[in-house]
Formats: sequence, structure tokens, C-alpha cells
Amino acid sequence: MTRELGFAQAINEALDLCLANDPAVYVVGLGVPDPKGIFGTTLGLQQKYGSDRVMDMPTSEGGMTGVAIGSALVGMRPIMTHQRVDFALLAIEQIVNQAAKWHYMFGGKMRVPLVIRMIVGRGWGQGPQHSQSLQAWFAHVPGLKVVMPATPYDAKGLLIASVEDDSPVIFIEHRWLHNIVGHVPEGLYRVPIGEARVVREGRDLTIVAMSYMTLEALRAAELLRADGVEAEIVDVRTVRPLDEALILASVRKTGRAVALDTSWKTAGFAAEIVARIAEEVFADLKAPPRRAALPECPTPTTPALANRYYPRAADIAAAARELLGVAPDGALAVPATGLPLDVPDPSFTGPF
Amino acid sequence: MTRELGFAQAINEALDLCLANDPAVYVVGLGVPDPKGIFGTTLGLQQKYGSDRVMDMPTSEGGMTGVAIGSALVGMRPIMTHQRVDFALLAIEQIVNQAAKWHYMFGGKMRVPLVIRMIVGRGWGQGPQHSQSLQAWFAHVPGLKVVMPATPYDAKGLLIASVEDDSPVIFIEHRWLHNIVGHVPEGLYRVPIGEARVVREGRDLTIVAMSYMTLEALRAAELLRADGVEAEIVDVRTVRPLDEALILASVRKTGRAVALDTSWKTAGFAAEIVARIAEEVFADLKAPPRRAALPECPTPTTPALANRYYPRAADIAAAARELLGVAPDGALAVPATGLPLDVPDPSFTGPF
Amino acid sequence: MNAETLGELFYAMLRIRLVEERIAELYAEQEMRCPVHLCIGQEAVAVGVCANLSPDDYVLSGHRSHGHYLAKGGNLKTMLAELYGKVTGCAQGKGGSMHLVDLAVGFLGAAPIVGSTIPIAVGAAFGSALRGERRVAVAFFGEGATEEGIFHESLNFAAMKKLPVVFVCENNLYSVYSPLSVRQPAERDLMAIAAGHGVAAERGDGNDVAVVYALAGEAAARARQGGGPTLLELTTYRWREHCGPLYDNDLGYRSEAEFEGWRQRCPVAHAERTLGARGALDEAEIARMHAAIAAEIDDAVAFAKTSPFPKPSALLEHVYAQ
Amino acid sequence: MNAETLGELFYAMLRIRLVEERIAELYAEQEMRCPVHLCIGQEAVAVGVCANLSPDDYVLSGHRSHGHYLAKGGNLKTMLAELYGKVTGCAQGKGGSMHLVDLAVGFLGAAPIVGSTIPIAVGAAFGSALRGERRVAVAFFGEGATEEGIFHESLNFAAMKKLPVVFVCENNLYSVYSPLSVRQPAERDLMAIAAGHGVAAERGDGNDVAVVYALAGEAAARARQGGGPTLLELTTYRWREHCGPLYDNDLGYRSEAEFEGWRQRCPVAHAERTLGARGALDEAEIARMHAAIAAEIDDAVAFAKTSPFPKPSALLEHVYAQ
Ligand SMILES: Cc1ncc(C[n+]2csc(CCOP(=O)(O)OP(=O)(O)O)c2C)c(N)n1
Ligand SMILES: Cc1ncc(C[n+]2csc(CCOP(=O)(O)OP(=O)(O)O)c2C)c(N)n1
Ligand SMILES: [Mg+2]
Ligand SMILES: [Mg+2]
Repeated sequence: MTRELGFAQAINEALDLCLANDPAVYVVGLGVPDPKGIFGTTLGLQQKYGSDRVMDMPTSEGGMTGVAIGSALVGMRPIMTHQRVDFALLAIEQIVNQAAKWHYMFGGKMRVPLVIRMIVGRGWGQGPQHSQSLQAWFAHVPGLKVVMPATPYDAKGLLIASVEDDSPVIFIEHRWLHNIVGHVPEGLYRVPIGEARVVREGRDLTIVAMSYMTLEALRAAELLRADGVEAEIVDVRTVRPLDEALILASVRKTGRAVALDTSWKTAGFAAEIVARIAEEVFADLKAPPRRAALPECPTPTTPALANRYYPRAADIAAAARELLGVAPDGALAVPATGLPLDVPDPSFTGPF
Repeated sequence: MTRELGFAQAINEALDLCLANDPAVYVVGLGVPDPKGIFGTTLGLQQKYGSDRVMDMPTSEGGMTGVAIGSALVGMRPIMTHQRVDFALLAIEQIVNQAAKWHYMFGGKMRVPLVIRMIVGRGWGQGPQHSQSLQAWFAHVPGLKVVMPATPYDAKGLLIASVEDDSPVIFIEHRWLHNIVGHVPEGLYRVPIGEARVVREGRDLTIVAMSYMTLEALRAAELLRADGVEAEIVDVRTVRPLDEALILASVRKTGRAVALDTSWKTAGFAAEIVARIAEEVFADLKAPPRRAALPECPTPTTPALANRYYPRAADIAAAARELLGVAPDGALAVPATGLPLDVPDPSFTGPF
Repeated sequence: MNAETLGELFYAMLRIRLVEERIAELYAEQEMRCPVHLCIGQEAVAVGVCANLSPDDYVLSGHRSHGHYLAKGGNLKTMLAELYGKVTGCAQGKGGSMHLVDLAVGFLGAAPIVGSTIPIAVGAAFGSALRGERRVAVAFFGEGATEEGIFHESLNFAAMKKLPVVFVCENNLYSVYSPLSVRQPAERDLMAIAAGHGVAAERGDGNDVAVVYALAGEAAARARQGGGPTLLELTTYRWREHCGPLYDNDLGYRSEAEFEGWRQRCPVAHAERTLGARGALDEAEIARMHAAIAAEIDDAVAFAKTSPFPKPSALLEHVYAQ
Repeated sequence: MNAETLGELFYAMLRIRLVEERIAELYAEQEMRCPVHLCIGQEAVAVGVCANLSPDDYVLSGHRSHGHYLAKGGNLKTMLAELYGKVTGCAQGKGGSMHLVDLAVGFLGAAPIVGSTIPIAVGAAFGSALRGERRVAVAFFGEGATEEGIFHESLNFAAMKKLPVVFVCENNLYSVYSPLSVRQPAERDLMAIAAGHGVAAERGDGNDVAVVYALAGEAAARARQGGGPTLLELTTYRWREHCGPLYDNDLGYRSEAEFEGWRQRCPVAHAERTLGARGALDEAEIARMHAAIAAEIDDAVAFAKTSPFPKPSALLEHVYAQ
């Protein structure tokens, strides 16, 4: 019997196991021990491990990141949490100038085993300052690892691997994944950082996705199947280091690629995917690679515009069809779910 | 008779003219009025315009960016300067969450005519925290414009255009350009933001460059000429908004492209260039596009490693030859300038 | 404080209270699809401070800005339309509750990154000083924001330039569910911190509008006379949940007894009682006020609800200023 | 202070002085190809503070760290090799002057982003407290760093957790060429700021090593006894240019008279005079000290100069910890 768990619970279980497994691990962040427990991911941990190991903090993102770094230098393994990526911008200096570089710039003498969880907001008016998804920034910085799980299984396994890693890891969670459910084994297991995964096999094109976009890609693949198109989906899982080999192997096979992104198109991570494909498997390409990403504007708050802001399965399928020169099956072109477009599922009733 | 001016003087002249032209303009930054005048770029301005309009500031990059934004909202046009891009990381929250978004998120009611000069350090042991070049980050953010001039002419014209622009502009100067000399007309003139320029025509391949890499590209083109290869060089000048049309037209003509970057390769701006080329002119490409950028490590301080860190003309030429399947002319493969590799020219004797 | 002034302040507080209560009521309809941070219980701060300002003066705020916006004279209709995501909203729907603006009355904007609008307020004062004006700029923020470094950077610059800024800290004891004890040392003294920066500072009861009015009056006068910035720390209490329309004492992060104590000190009821005791307000007048405000809100809600959403083409508008 | 202790502190200061002077001399050869920020004139702070620490205690510093590194017991040879970019350097040449480290003596690292190592020092103290140790962590920084918000955030957290941290502010009146007047209000009082955060604070003459030693001794004792953090503001003066080996008073950003006044208050000469007056040091002993230090420096310079550079393959090593 497979064990099913929600994504948020999978994170919670990973934290729990890491705390139990290594006394050096501690969890810190605004609201970590609060009654809602960061969307459920930290619930119960303070009760179990005490307020020294599972702790709230002042609204001082920059300083507290420095504190976490300092504690890591002397042997601790902090896990810091930000409820939105956007808040972590106050800590960019510490993350990029300091955490990412201490190992290198001291000739290997120091190490910063720090995990920083950052949550990407979306829907229900999250708007311009609560919805950014800046994996491309972190992926640009040597010294950082960047992880973006799409499934509960990967969330748990990658978080454990991140906590056990001796380098700083940016662990990006999409708010719309917290409620999804999937198979999650009990106990400690690792999903290796730097390994992508083929989540669906197909012969006609490769869709390269990450995090929540993997789900949209799966939905798009269903739409495409109705047109007789079989999409292969690669979930990169880790954006730095990138599993280039797996992506390229898939594109070599299919000859076509669409790279998805949870962020803006220009200079986003999908650009890196497309660039590598163009550089490395050019001769195997049957059509130019494509991207499906956010349009070039800040996130509008009103649902009227937010609903046109995020690329959905139908948009991905449309890009794929264009690439293949396939006409869409009219009936399926616009999936009529009846759901409002600014919530992941009907259980989500705002405000967050 | 053409008028010659140094790059730093060109910046100085642009600041001077902008201050003279519009009472709303003011210049602020650490060391702005000091005796060295930010590598000469702000010399004499405080004497001329007073300490209200040309001012030093506390070491508070984040707060002072907020101050600049607030002043811009009520009608001022601040020009802020950071002696290194790396220091501006303390102001990322204000730049990206606030300056970039106030126009959009208030439905067009507010505007932030703010220019932020950031200098990219290089050479003489600038090391991991004094040499970063994060144009890809800023280019990723809708609402920001990002300018990277390579010549004194463009430095002046683009800075004036930036100051007159009603949106926030990140103006990135490379430290190794401050001493170069070139033609600079007197008086106010603008180089439009968003227009690239063909700085050298050629038929065999397109080298897409920016800022200091444009100079290395020109040197590379000379090396390639000896092999009978004629490179076309496009200086993008503005990385956001990007003059895609000019770049694509050039690649359509030559069928081959190498994108240069002053930053790391992964998720750097060159990835965006390669991605657009792959997406838009795929059919015209005779070979896969390539990038020449920094290797995936922080900047090492020792010259022994820094000299192997930065791609130079010879590396660019090598990449181009590989693309064309041309064997290098042995004599020219390694340019023997006799110069140390960690200074732009012999006049540069450290420490900055 | 004379009864006339107190009466005006009472009306302004009551209006904010009733607007917030209406939002709470309507929120369940799920038509306002953006986070809302209600200021019920904290109205005296917004009203007492803004009563000392003219429309030329500037106000900036954070995530909990409805009261500040309304107290500064912000348009109720465009505020509600903004919460409904309509094109008639004060930010054309692009901002929502966390990004109110009304330039006509000097409400320069609000943004929910904790602490980040504090230096922007200082900059507004600085810019206006550079332009030879002497407008006062007020930054409203919670006590959580005083934990952000940028708050301290803002004090330093405002003091150095003797800028006409009033820093208004609404200390409501909590940041979301986190009490002061997990965020600040017990010995923390914001007055001393301000003084160390060369910023005048006063602490006061944020639930007594007369106290707030007097303290803010002095601060605004100091600012106008070139005396530089002032920090006010005003103690108050948020009644509803941090974000959203409900009560949340059941979550257990604060006690029912604590909440009750603060509810007894309701700023609106306190002013009402004072006016009543002085014979300056009777039941009938109160009823008239409620009715007038309810009618105004009905109108604004109708405006918001019937207004159109932005057109799809608006998505890519306003990215860059022309 | 007894003569023996003062003698040791004098020797440590003299050693730093002579190392810095030798760096200044050798810098013209252009073989040390990295920015250097010399601490000549400020030696008493480094020495007076570190004399209260054991190798188990932690020190973090900023751009001007040579003195702190040496005072904490950092290896001179590997420091000079680091400045020469050699693989035998304390950071294998990858760091240079601005990134010294010597874990054997608890010098945890230095980094030149103003203010940024302050919270890292707090974190070292926090981490060690979490591990049940009670090591003291010292953060050295200039007065410029107190303008960074992160400094204030660090005070807040250290005080809240009563961490064993000593914040050592070397107030040398300038940040590069910028005087205090363009960066801080005249009324600025760092003592009050610290007190407002619940951090004990003392101000003292940073050019008198006995004063520094005593203040730091109290602070370290407080830290070890669980009394929490202390901030020390020590007034001192940088003699040479901000960055590089030369004098730069000719630039005009500070007056020759001011400089002369401070040179008269040379911390090394002051200790030497005190010892001399107490009959605890004579010319011969001083000469012996100079000779011993010179020999040590000769040795270290030879080590640095003859050491190899890192191999090309080192470029891509140490990006990630294995
Ligand atoms: C930089 C940043 N960190 C965290 C948050 C999440 N957050 C939103 S409101 C809030 C509470 C702030 O508390 P306070 O400043 O006291 O204001 P209050 O909600 O009590 O009015 C927090 C932590 C944020 N918006 N910005
Ligand atoms: C965040 C940041 N801003 C600016 C700089 C440039 N900078 C290097 S040292 C320095 C002076 C700092 O002054 P202070 O802290 O007083 O130290 P001092 O040099 O006087 O010892 C400055 C501004 C920097 N390194 N980091
Ligand atoms: Mg609060
Ligand atoms: Mg100083």
C-alpha cells in the first residue's frame, strides 16, 4: 500500500526527521512556530524539539541570515524559512556575497551548510511584492545550489538532501503545491541534488519544467494527447546544478523543446535551458526551441489580470502545437474547469 | 576635429550637463564629492552645484535607495552611485520590489525617475565581493531598464538618456572602461535606451557583446582577421530593453553567433541572447550558438587564478574558430602583450 | 481637546471602523480577491496623526493601510474598487488592498514589505525639502518594522538632514502571531534608540485619540519649524486576525483576557463616551452618523461592485513610465 | 595595568605596526596585487581587545583586518602569503588581504562588505551557545558600519538572546574620505542606541591600550558570565590612506593639524613611553624587540615570496563543499 502525504506534510516530515537525526539542525524563520506553521510545514515541531531548535525570529531578514551563516560556520545546520521569496530580497547580500562564497574565498576552510526555504506566492491577489520567483538569480551564482521540487516525494527527499549538503541551498516551494498529495515513503531518504527526472515519456517533444510548472505540463500533455501528440516531460527538480545530460538526451530523442518557467521570460531560467539545448543538441533539433513563461510585467493584483498573467496548460499546449504544426482539437483548447483561475483548488478561499 | 574624452570624463560631463539642465537632478552616493570623485566621474561637481545637489551619504545603501525613490516620487531625479555592484546588493529589495514596480502597481499614478550607477570591479585582486556583474538579475525584472555602455560616446549619451527617462535605470559601468578615450561631442545628446549598435561589420559570424566585452570582441576580431575570418560585432548597449531586431538581423546575415558576458555563464545575460537567437533565427543558423563568459566560480583574488578567470580576446577568437572550423594561426593564438593580465593598461597600479 | 475637534476625530474613527467592518462582512463573498489587513482597534492612531496634516503633506504606509488612507482623506470609492480589483480602483486594480494611493490628498502610497516604505517617506520629505517646500511626511508602520535595519538607516538620515518626518510606530504587540518576546529584547527601548539617532521621540496611548492628536501635533509642528524628525510609539491592539476578516483568538497565540482588556479600551467607544460625558454627543446624533456613513459605504460598495475590471490589454500597460 | 601585561600588549602592537609598515614598503613592488587597508594608528584596539580572548573565542572582521588577525594570534606567514596570492596563504590565495582566516586561533574570517560580518559574529556566538559552549565572539568594524541597518539588527538579536558577543566599533572619524558630518547627525550617540537595544555599552580612548584592555575585559567577562552582549566604541585614527600604502593628507579631506594631533597620540609610542617611565622598558630591549620582529617578518616575507601560486586547476576547486 503506498503511503500518501501532502506536499506541506512531506516538508514537515523532512524537517522532523532532520531535527531528530542531527542535533546540529535547527529551524528558524518568521512564524515558524506559529499556529499556522508556515502553511503547515512547521506544525508541531517546536512542541517536539523546543524553542531553541525551532524558533521564530525578529523581522530582520538580512541580519538573521548573517546569524544563520555564523552559526553554520561553527557547526550548526540552520534551515531558514521565508514565507515569500520577495522578503528574502532583504537578505540577498548575505546570501550571495557571503553564504555562497565563504567556502571558495577562504580556500575551502569554511563551509556554510545552510538551507533557505523560500515560498513563491500566487493567486488571490498576491500581487507584485508577494509572488516573485527568482530562481534564475540564485542559479546564476556559483556557490549556491537551487532546488525546486514539484511532488511531495521530491519535496521530502530533496529537503533532506539539502539539509545534509555542506553548501548553501536555496529551496524554493511553490505555494500552489502545498496542498497536492502524493506517494511519500516513511523515514529518511534522499533525492540527489542535481538529478532531473522524466515524469512522462513521449516521442514528439520535450517539455522542460520545474516546480508547479511540472503540474501544468502534465495537464498540457493530456491536452496534447487528444491531438495525437505525445509530450515527454522533464522535471529539472534542481536548477543549480542542472542535470543537463538528462534534458539533452530527451531533446535529442524528441527533437523539439519547450522550456517552462514560473518567472518572467527575459533572462529567466528557461533562457538557460533553451541556450543549453541550442548549444549542445542543435543538430538534433527539428524546430526552434520555445519558452512559456510570465509576460514582461510585475504581477497584477486584480484577478482579472492575474488570470491572464500565468501560463496554464492550455498555453503550453498551444506553444507545443505551434512547434509541431498541429491544429488544436477545438473541444479541448480551453479546458472548462469552472474553477476560478486564481486559486489552485476549490479548498483555497483566501486570503493566502 | 573630433573631440576626445575619457570614459570617466564623459560620465562626468553627462552628470554636469544633467545637473545644469534640470534643477530636479541630484547626485548622491558614498564618496561622490570626495577627492577621487568615483574614479573621476564626479570630480568638481559639488564645487559647481553645491552639497545639496551633489552629496555624500551614510553607508546605508538600502535606506538611501528608499530615500532616492521617495524623492523621485515627489519630483526629483536622483542619480545614485555605488562604487561596486556588490554593494548594491544591500539595496536589492528597494530596487526590485519598490523602484521597479511603483509605476505599475499604482496603475501608472507614480513614477520613479531614478538612475543607479553601479561599477563592475575587475583586476588587482578585486576578488569575490568586489567584481560581480549582475546585469542578468536586473534584466530579469520588468520595470527596470539596464544600460551597459562600452564607449565614452555611449556612456555620455546613455547616461543623459537615463537621467531623462521616467523609469528607473540601472547604469552599469565597467571599471576597466573608465580610462579609455574616444570621441565625445560637447553638449547634451542622447543615445536612445534600447538601441544596439554594429561596431564592426563582418560576414562570418556575429559576436554579441556589452560593456567591456565589446573591447575584447574588437581585439578578437583582429585576431580572427588574421585567419581570414570577418566577425561582425554587435554592442547591445542596453540589456533591457534589448534591441532584439538588430541582433537577429546580424545573425541572420552571418548564420553564426557567439554571445559574450561580463558575468557567469549559467543564467547569465548571454543565455538570453542565445535563447532569442535559437528561438527566432533558428533556420538561418549554420552552427550552434555559443557563449563566452565567466567560469562557474566566484572571483579568485590571486592574479594567478584571476588571469585564468576572465575570457579574453584569444578565448573569444578560439570560440569563434571552433564555430567556423577554422584552424588558428599559431603566431596569433596567444597575444603577447607583455602586460600583466590583471590591469586594463599600464597606468593602472592598484590598489583599485 | 475641545468637543468640536474630538467630535470630528470620533466621526473619522467611526467611519474607518464601519468601513473595515463592511469589508470584513463582504469578504466572505470572495469577490475581494486580495489579502486585507484590517485596522479595527487601531483607528485612533491613523485619525489622531492625520488630523494634523494638510493634503499637501505626505503619508506612506505598509500592509495595514486602510485607516491611514481614509484618515488622510483618501477616496473611499476608489479604495473599495481597488479591493475589488476594478479599473476604477485607486491603482486601477493592479495594487489591491496592500497598494493604496491617493495623490490628491498626499497619500503617496503603501507597500507591504515590512519597513520598506519608511525610507521612502524620508525621501519624500527630503525631495520636498530639496524643492524648497516644507511638507511633512509621515511614515506609518508596525513595531515589527522597527526590527528591520532600514528603519534605523531611515532615522539616521532623517536626523542628519533635519527632515520634516514623523515616524509613527503602531505597537500592537504582535507581528502576525509572534509576540514581542520572540523578536525584541525585554530591555528594548525605542525612545532611547530614537534619541541615540538624534530623533525626538514620544510614547503614548494609541487608543486615546486625544493623546495621539496632541503628540502628533507637536511632532508636525517641530517638523514644520525645521526642528527635524520625531518618532512616535503608540501602543494599540489589532482586534481581528492579522490578515483576513475574522477573529482568531481561538488559535491561542494571544489570550482571550488580553483581547478583552484591549476591547474595553476601544478607541472609538472611548471617544464616544468622552463626548457623551461632555454632553457633546447624544444617541440620536450617533445614529445619524452611523446612517450617514452606512449610506456612504453603500454607495462606495455599489460603485466598486458595478465598476468594470481592467481590460486584458491593461496587463502590459504601465510597466514603464512614458 | 601591570608592566608585564603592558609589555606584552606593547610588543603585540609594535609587531602589527612593523608588519603593516613592511607591507606598505613592499606594496610598491606590485607583487601584492590586492587592495590592502592598513591599520597603522589603530593597533591598540585590536591588541587590547584580543588580549582578553582565548583561541577558542571567535573574531570576525571587515576590510581592515590585519591587526585583528595578528592580535588574535593569526599566522603571519600565511597572512603574507595570502596577500601575495600564494597557495600557502591562509585562504590559498583566493581571498587576499580582505579575506583573512585562521581557524586554529578562532579568527573565523573577514569580509569587506561594510557591516556584513557583524551578524555573522552574532551567529558564531549563537551557534556556539546552541552547542552548549560559551565562546565569546567579537565583531570588529568601523563607525561606518554602524550606519548599516544590519548592525542594528545584530544588536537586537544578540540582546534578545543574551549572546556572548562583543561589538567593537573602531571610530576613526572617516569612512574612506567621508567625515562623520556627512554620514551621521551631530546628536548621534552610539551608547544610547546600544542601550535602547538592551546592549551594554562603553566608550573609550582607542589609542590607549590599557583603556581598551580594561573595557574589553569587562565586556568579555560579561559575555562569559551570561550577561549578554556589549558594544565598545573606541575612538582612534587611521594614519595612512584608506586603501593602499601611502599617506594621503595632501588630498585635503582632513587637515594636517588633525593628523598631527593623532600622530602625537600614537598608541604604540604611548605604551612605550608608559613602560619607559615605569622603568619596565629600555632602549636595548626595544631594539631587541624590533630586531626580533624584523626577523620574523623577513622570514614570513621570504615564505610568501618563495611560495608557489595556486595551480590553474584550483580555479574551479572549492565552489561547493564536499
Ligand atoms: C520584509 C517582510 N518580512 C515579512 C513579511 C510578512 N509580514 C507581513 S505583515 C507582517 C507583520 C509585521 O508586523 P508589524 O510591523 O508589527 O505590523 P502589524 O501587522 O502588527 O500591523 C509580516 C511579518 C513582510 N511582508 N515583509
Ligand atoms: C556595503 C559597502 N558599502 C561600501 C563599501 C566601500 N567601503 C569600503 S571600506 C569603506 C569605509 C567604511 O568605513 P568604516 O566602517 O568607518 O571603516 P574604516 O575604513 O574607517 O576602518 C567603504 C565605504 C563597502 N565595502 N561595502
Ligand atoms: Mg505589530
Ligand atoms: Mg571609519
